[in-house]
Amino acid sequence: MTTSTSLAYLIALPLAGAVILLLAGRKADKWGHLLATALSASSFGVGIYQLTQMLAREPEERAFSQKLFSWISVGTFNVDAGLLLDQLSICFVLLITGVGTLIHIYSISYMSHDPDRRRFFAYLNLFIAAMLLLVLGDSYLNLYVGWEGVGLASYLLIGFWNQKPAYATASKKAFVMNRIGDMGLSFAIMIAFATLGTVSFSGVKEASETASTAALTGIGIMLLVAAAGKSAQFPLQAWLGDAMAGPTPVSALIHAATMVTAGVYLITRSNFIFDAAPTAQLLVVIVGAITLTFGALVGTAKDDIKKALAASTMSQIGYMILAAGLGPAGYAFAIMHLLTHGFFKAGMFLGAGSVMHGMNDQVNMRRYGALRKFMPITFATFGLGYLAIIGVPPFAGFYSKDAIIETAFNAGGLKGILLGSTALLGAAITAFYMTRVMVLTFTSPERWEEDQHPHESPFLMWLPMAVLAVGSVTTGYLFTRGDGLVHWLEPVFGEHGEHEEFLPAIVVSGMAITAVIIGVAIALIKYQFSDVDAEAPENVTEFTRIARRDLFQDSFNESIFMRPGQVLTRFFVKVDDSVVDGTVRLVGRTALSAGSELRKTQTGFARSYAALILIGAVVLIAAIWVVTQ
Amino acid sequence: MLEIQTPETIMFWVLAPLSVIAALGMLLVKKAVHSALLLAWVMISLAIFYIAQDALFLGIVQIVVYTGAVMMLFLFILMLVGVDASDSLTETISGLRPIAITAAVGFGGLFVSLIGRASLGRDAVGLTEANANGNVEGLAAKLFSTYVFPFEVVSALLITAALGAMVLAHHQRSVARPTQREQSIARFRTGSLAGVAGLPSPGVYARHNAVDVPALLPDGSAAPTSISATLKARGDMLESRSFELGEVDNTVAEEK
Amino acid sequence: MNPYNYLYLAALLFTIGAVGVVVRRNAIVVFMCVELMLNAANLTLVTFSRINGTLDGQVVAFFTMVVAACEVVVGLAIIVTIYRSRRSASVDDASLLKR
Amino acid sequence: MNALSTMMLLPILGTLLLAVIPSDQVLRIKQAALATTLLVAISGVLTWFNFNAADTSFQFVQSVAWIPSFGINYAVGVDGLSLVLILMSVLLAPIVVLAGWKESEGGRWSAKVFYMLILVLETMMIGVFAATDVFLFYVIFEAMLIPVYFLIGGYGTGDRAAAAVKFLLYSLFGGLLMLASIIGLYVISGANGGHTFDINKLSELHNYMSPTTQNLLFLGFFIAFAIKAPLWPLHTWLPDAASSATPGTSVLLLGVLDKVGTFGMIRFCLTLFPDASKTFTPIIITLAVISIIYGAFLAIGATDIKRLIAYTSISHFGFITMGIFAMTTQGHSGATLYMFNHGFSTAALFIVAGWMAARRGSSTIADFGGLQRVTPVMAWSFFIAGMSSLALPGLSSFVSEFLVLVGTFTRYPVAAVIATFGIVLAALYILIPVQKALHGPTTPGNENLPDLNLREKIAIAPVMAIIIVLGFYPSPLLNVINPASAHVLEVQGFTDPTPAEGADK
Repeated sequence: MTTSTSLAYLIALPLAGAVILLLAGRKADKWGHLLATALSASSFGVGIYQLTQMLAREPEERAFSQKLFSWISVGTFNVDAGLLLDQLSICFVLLITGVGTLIHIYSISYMSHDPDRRRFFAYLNLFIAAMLLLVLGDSYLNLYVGWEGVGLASYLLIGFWNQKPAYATASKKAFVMNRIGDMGLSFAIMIAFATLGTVSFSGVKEASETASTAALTGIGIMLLVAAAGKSAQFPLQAWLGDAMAGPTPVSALIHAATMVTAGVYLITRSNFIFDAAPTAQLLVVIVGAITLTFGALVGTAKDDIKKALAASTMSQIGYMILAAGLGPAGYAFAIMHLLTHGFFKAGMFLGAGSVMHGMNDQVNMRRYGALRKFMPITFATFGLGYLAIIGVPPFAGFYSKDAIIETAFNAGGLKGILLGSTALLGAAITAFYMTRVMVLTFTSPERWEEDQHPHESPFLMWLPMAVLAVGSVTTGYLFTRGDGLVHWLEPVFGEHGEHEEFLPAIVVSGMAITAVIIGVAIALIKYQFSDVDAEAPENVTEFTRIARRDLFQDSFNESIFMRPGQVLTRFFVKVDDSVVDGTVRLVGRTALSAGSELRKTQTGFARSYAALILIGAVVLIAAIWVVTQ
Repeated sequence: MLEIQTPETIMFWVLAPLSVIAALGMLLVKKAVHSALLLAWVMISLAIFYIAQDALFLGIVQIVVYTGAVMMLFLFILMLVGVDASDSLTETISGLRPIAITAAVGFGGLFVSLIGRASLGRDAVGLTEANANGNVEGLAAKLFSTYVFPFEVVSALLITAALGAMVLAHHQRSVARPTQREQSIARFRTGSLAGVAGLPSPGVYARHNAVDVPALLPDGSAAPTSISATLKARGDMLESRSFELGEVDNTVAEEK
Repeated sequence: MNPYNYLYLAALLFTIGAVGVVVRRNAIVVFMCVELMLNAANLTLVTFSRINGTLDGQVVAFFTMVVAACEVVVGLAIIVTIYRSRRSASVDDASLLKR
Repeated sequence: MNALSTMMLLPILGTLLLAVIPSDQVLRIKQAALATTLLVAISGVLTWFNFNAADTSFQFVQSVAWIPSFGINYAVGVDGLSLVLILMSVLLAPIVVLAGWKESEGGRWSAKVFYMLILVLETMMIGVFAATDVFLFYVIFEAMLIPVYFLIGGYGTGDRAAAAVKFLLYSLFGGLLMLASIIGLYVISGANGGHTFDINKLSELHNYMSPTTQNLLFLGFFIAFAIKAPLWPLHTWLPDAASSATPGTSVLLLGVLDKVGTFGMIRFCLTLFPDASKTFTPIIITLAVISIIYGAFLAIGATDIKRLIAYTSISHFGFITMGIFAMTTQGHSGATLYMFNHGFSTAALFIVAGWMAARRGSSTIADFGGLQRVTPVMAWSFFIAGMSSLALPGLSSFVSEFLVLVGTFTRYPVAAVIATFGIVLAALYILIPVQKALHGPTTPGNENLPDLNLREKIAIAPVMAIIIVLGFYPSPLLNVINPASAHVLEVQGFTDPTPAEGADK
């Protein structure tokens, strides 16, 4: 296997799995899940092989791209079906195939009672293939294919149980909101082609050195819109909560670890654009900051364990976007947080799935409690993920989040202080709501509904959870050892650069840990040491009410987009019927009524017809008479 | 160059007004038969015009075909159909007549004015040369060379028309003709027995060929059923009374 | 005299025929008026034949006569048929066209 | 014998063959029709391989005098543009026959008439794209209405007679305007080098026309094509016709006949009247953008699945028209590719929608529900077709739609930006019926619907294959299209806008 062909294998293997499983139909029910898992694992294997190949080369020569065939070539618009494997994409490849394979394994057991398990695995494989295409594409247009491909897979998986109308709606909502983001990506590509004349990463990078700031700002803002759509960032965040309608492994893989981080990938991949377009970069930071707060606030009020985790995901990606917006100093940290988050959040989602598995698919945390005793492994793995996400040293989240907070403060001036404080506040709130999840689920007294027999999940389910838990514990340290990841990514992001420190690193870490402790403490007081209602209390503060309604995001969308859209649709339908087609029908009716009026001249008397002929002859001859005058 | 001889001029100025008057008369007379006769006059005039214009063959054909055959046919059909004495000349479709007359005056006026204005741009040639071998031969040469295809087509048309006329005029009986027996039974079935013996024969009078005089019923009134409906419709029925004898003189002449 | 006078005559006869078609109700008379119009046309043909010095006009007039004969045959047959069913030869009675 | 003439002759021979088969042998008739269309498709593919893409002049040319006194010839020939459309037409025909195996049932006339009409239509479909004589084009353009009129009016559903008449009147109206323009061209050609209808000679003629003349003649052609295409606000015949016709007829109607409009815009409007095209471009682009958005909104609001597809086509034709009048190579090639792709994605949508309607006995979206669980293969076919319709990357329509957008953006950014909003609306108009018909609980009355049988699977499989393969590998088509569209633009005197690279730095 040469390095060049194996790149295509990365994508082809899971894609083949999806195709085979979908085409084979019921015949594949027996072995479909195994094939899918095997293919995903072999793709991971290819990824590892590529990594070893890469490590064997000099740092400058590690990246390589490969042209498969000419995809679209019209005039000066030339896009090859090309793949690019560099230090950035290999991180994603391994994350996607690694976590993906684990989740495949988990799903074998989790979905074992579902009659459509084969279809589920087909979708999972499809997703892996699309996501790999997204991160391996060597141009914005190739990325776009993967970009919408993961959107499609996400749509299919969210709507996997689409016999429930609410789930079907959720999948549609996700797709449509993603499409708004995709539109941004379209615009970005169009602007890139119109102003720079190319859409490949290398071409744009080269051109961006001489291009106008206006053009780059335009591209940057549009890329941000795209990222916001895919990564559920403000203002396109509303779909993520509903996306939890999908089976829990899906939430773990797509809506926590991989797909939703595609926005971060896009922004970091386009670092050369944002570096040259400060306005766009500022917007990125603002969006990140808003979303991280937004997600955290929403997370505090959710009783549905998956929605709480989804809000947390949104918030954590906000951190990544924030970091990505901080320029060369932040890119690597964004990726680092992305990777660590991939581990701990996937692990926590799988844990949540495990809890649901044991609790008859109950998702309301107010109906949990004391599960620590019944699900020790789940508790342990979930707990490790919990420690990682809130940023307790030395767990993974501490390293990555701390780095982001630090970089945010280092952005300098008022901006730095604002961003840093926001990140700190976010960390505190994160600690609060994650502790709340932990307490409500595992440590508080039990508030089960009747007929609940919680039990530990089978081996195939807890094995992936354990692996991910190990990742949540160790990755942070591994990535930061000797600034490993930062240096690894330097060929992509350019020199990391040393910034003057606004505050000493140790101070920032201290502040972060303090914030976490405060958050945890409040949560403990509120939930561990006081009674929790099994029903969501009604007499809550106005803030809780608003947070429960996702800070009015749906109401906002409904009143700003959906209702006017519906009104507009009805208006157009009416206009088409009564005005446009009405005009046409009016012509028809006029002709008809004119006909029925003129019909009266047709008396049936042959002589009156003869008279008409005579008159016609007179007119004719008069015309000749006049013409020949 | 065509020289028109004085006799032709005289002929034209005599016959043309007459034919116009005849044509107008055709419109104005009440009886269709009279119209037909007037039309025949017009056609004969035209035949004369044709002959005068060196169209000998056409002139003869005009007389033979039109005045001979076609007008005969018209009269024949008139006999068959048009027995309702005379047409009413009052117009039933309101406004039609003034419109028609105005249009016709306009038409004729414009037409005549156009002809007056038009010019071929060269002098009339005359047919002396074309008719050098005789008019009939000249026509024949044209008909059987240049116009042979139209000629054949027209002949086909003629045959088709003849067949068409036969088909149209043919009357398919839908019920069998009643036999004498059936007619007799039907007569008895009617309310009165008056008609049982058959319709009365016309009155028989020594002084008149009696088919147009109705017979008298026993009460002395005329019996309309005794004469042909056609005669009645035409108004050719005579009063029986005029043939009644006066007081019958029963006295025997003395001199005998 | 001018041969064009024949044309004036033909125009007058034609016009009279046209009026006749419109104003007379008896189908047979209408028919006769049509014949009159045809004859007027024939007169122009013959006249033009003479003016032009070729016999083609006469040939066409001949054809016209044949066609007129056909027309009369068929037309009269139609009149007979109509008369048989409606007992009338008035063109106004056959006004079913409007339905 | 000339390849194009052979392709046109084959369906005629098929029609004659059908004529001698007794009408009660329905199966034999269908087999004969299918065999004929397959034969034509094969000869179409062979023609495709014999085509020399690098040559931008007409190929496979044949010219026979037809009405010499008016200089009218039976003249055929193809360039890249028309070849692509002919290939699409001949590939669609057997699919339509096979997919609509039972469509002729319930018609006013027999199955024999139905397939004879289809075959006659196929000849005309090839001819209309192949004609290089403007008069021949016009004759076929109008003559095509006849079989379609009978196909809609005789075999459709619902208010089929009214829909057929509406279709006919609209098209005739446009056709007459075009006829007037063609006569105008003919007259002008007489004054400048001799009467002719030859497209090559006529394309030189614009140099001799006054701007007003050119504008008027252009409008005659353009309105005819805009009705055919259909462009807002001349579109209202399409939903009626498409929803009343049988699915197969609708496929040919939307997939092929409507393409005559956009094809004509390139072949006639642009080639014959370059200056007028430039004059009217802003208006046409505006109309195209309105079509895109308006059609999408109507599709979202549609309650009948067939009408919905018809409305989506209005939106798609807006894209095609926009691409054509953007006057860039990307826009042009994209538009041409779009025509091809739209043919197949709409065909798939309509065929599957037709099957759904035939099984359920209704085409109201609300009558369906949960089909994915009852009839998975059918649901998937619909879904993939829908995804192609919303231009999902990786499926064929994406390539063309994106090319159109990129091509338009370089010259008319505002239009492209507004049109891009159409892709969000596209997601809505496809996903709403998908959600209502395929997802959700299985509604009563749908539990026992049969899934696709083997024949239907065979019919839909090639369409799906084309949709997917061309999404990843459109080069075979683009290689043929590119020289042709570059040629058109070159004749027009347009060059692509150069990127403003390094504008102010």
